[in-house]
Amino acid sequence: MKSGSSRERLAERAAKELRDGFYVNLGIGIPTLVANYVPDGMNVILHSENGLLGIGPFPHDDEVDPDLINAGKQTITTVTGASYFDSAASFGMIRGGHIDLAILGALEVSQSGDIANWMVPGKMVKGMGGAMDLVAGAKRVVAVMTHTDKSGASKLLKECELPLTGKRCIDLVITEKAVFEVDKAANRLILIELMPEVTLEEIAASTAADYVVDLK
Amino acid sequence: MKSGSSRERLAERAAKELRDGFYVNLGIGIPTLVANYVPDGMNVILHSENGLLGIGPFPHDDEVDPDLINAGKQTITTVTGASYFDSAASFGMIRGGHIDLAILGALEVSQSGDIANWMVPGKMVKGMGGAMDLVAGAKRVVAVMTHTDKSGASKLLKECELPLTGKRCIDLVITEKAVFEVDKAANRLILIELMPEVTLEEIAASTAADYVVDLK
Amino acid sequence: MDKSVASAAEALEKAGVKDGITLLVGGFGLCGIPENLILALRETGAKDLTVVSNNAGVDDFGLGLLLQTRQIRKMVSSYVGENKLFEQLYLSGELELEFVPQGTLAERCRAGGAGIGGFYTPTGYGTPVAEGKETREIDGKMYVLEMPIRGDVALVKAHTGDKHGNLVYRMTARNFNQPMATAAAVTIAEVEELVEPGSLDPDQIHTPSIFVKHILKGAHYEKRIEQRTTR
Amino acid sequence: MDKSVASAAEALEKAGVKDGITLLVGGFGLCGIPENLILALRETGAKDLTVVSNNAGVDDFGLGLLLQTRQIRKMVSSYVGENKLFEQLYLSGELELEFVPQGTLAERCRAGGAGIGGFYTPTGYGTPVAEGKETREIDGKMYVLEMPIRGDVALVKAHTGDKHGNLVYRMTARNFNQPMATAAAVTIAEVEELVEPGSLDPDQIHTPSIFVKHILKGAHYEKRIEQRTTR
Repeated sequence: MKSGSSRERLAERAAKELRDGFYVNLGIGIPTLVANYVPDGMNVILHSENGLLGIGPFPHDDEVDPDLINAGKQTITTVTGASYFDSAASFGMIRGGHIDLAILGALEVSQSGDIANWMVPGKMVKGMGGAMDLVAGAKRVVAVMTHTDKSGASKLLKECELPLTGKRCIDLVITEKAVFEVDKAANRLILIELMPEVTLEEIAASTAADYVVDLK
Repeated sequence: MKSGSSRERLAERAAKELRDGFYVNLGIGIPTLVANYVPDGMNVILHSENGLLGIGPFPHDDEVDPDLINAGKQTITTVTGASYFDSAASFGMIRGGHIDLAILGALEVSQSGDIANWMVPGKMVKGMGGAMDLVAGAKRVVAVMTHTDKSGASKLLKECELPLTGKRCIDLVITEKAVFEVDKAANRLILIELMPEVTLEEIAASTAADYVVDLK
Repeated sequence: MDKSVASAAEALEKAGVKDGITLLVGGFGLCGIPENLILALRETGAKDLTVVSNNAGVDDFGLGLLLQTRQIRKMVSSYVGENKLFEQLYLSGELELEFVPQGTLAERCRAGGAGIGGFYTPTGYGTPVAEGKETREIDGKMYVLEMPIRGDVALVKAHTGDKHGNLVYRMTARNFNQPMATAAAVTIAEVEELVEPGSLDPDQIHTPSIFVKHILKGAHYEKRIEQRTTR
Repeated sequence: MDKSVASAAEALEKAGVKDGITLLVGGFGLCGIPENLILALRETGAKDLTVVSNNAGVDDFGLGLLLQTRQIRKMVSSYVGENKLFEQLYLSGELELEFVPQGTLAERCRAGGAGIGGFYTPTGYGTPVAEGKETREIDGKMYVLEMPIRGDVALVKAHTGDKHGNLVYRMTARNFNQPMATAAAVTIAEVEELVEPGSLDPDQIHTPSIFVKHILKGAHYEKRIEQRTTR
């Protein structure tokens, strides 16, 4: 997972959740890379919660503008048809269910779709930023994360142990080993894809959450 | 009161409530006439709840624009420094206490500052429009009305009899006979001015609300 | 991402307009109303409609046209004083009516669009509007709990729009169009000028494209004036 | 109605800035922050301040300058990750901190400006943010009651303003400046360009003059970039 290629593979898989015409919010880190895998000919408009629809590529040196940044505070550009708005309006879009898809990182996801991604144990809490609004508001929320933590413990849990970012809000989890749908009603995950060369046994050994297998 | 001059006198008196730098909302009817009595050199910006700050005079024939109307649906113009906004933003200004002064007509006002001005007995109810928001939200609310109804009954009451537009929200009442402050805490009016040639006896005979006299 | 459609009729069909739906219709009086969409809605014959609109048009223009054809079952408005047919239909029981204070109506639409589950407003406390509603004292002031409004379809009118659905309004024609554009499952915008994406200044877009599903250039605008007042 | 003042210092004095007040400070990261007002605030020496701002600046710029001088007693923010001094002051107990989800922070300011007594948001339900707050099920979904934020003074930054106080922001520098401008007893706006009333298109004003009490042209803008990222 630390290697660039593993991160890229996750981003590439996450990009398959995009649909033509979607308005999408991409979180910081791996989710940001998803923008590089939008299929040719597909129109996807990227939302930045600090007040922009229509994120473009990073600027050339001579295009850098301090008034134009994304939610990760990076300098950016815009695409044709972009619009700016204030933070209250921006989170109105999010909370009101107008964002078709949010993709974000996670520390833990539970089998009922709870997510924890803002308080790291033993570290100073930096704040939740816009994450709580995004998981509560976007029409569909996809978590992208490593399957296990550094000690090898599952990050897919029956119940999250860390303080939550949101309850029952994750629809899909993508890890370097597999892809799971969240069956909120049944309170379990559904294993729908294995990454190349990953076995069902490996998933069983590394997954604490309840899940059923329904490979597609 | 039916005569133009009586209406004008009421408007002229109401205009004395204006202060330099005030943002003001004027209701339909006599309150609209107040705009004609803004003292020279005083800056007052008029708010129209359909989405405008900076109402100007009625247009010349060749200036009429169907996209530019006031809350009474009359064609208008704007003054220098005007701005347009949507209805939610407009009533945010009102509800948020940013309008320094609202002047509006009334059917009844009670001694605790209740006002009734949207349901006329025996008539089809047309709706409250923005009146309930204005009386609840403006920093200071002045009612301008005839002292008595057509049958001679007082419109200044202990308790309103008609359905209310707002509770405890009127600060000052101006009639063709007198001016009253509303002492909400004491639940009574304070008679502060008599109009020319009106006597205290005449007020006593035509006023149902409790009031004390403290002429200024 | 071209959201433009050729006609108001096509937009209404794509939006799935049918009997019994709730429509949010922008405008204040006759200012900023979606004239072409209202005419096309009349042609669809869709009936039993609930229409949320600040006003109800006049007898022979705007929403008054849909009263003539008896397509509206219920109006949610703040003021309906300009419409005589309205009164007849209401008194005969053919038309339901819910009065909502103008600011509460705008805020309920905004709340519907912004995912707010309910809000406390001082407006209407102690009046017939608050009857049956929860009230609450907050910091010594009394408030009424009001709930969001969402529509199946919103019909809004802007002056200029691009094919992505970005909208710019003109003068006081903005009014309810802006909050209503955010508050429906499907929003259709009609504009006087339809331009290519990139033509509008991104800093100056009133309604971002995310809220608009279909956009059309209106075939004809009458822009009738209710109270022509001159000096 | 000329609301312009000659300097940030004059504006702060007229606004009655003093120890213990609550300030709303616009900006996202270092983008769109009122640089000149923050510098002038440092010079006033006002302390025990509660500052509502999405972020806390960096160690040597923006609100970080007021952390250096220990003028801030409490921050209300959604994210403070860019500031090392912040962490020290917090851990030593010199600084209080209230985390508010970014969207809830923006909406609470908007509510403060728009006279909303409280609102129900789905954000934060079931998380530490909801602890001690009223929750409620509305139409099958769970919500948390959040209360409005109002400040004694708001410090905002726009790109252009006129002497009446009308403001136009530029690009993503709009962010919290717009809702915060509405939510204080006194709002001071600093701008890069101060123009005569009538210079701005009335259709394109982001913050109408009614919200702004004092306006000034900033003496100097550094507009520092936190993450200069190029391709």
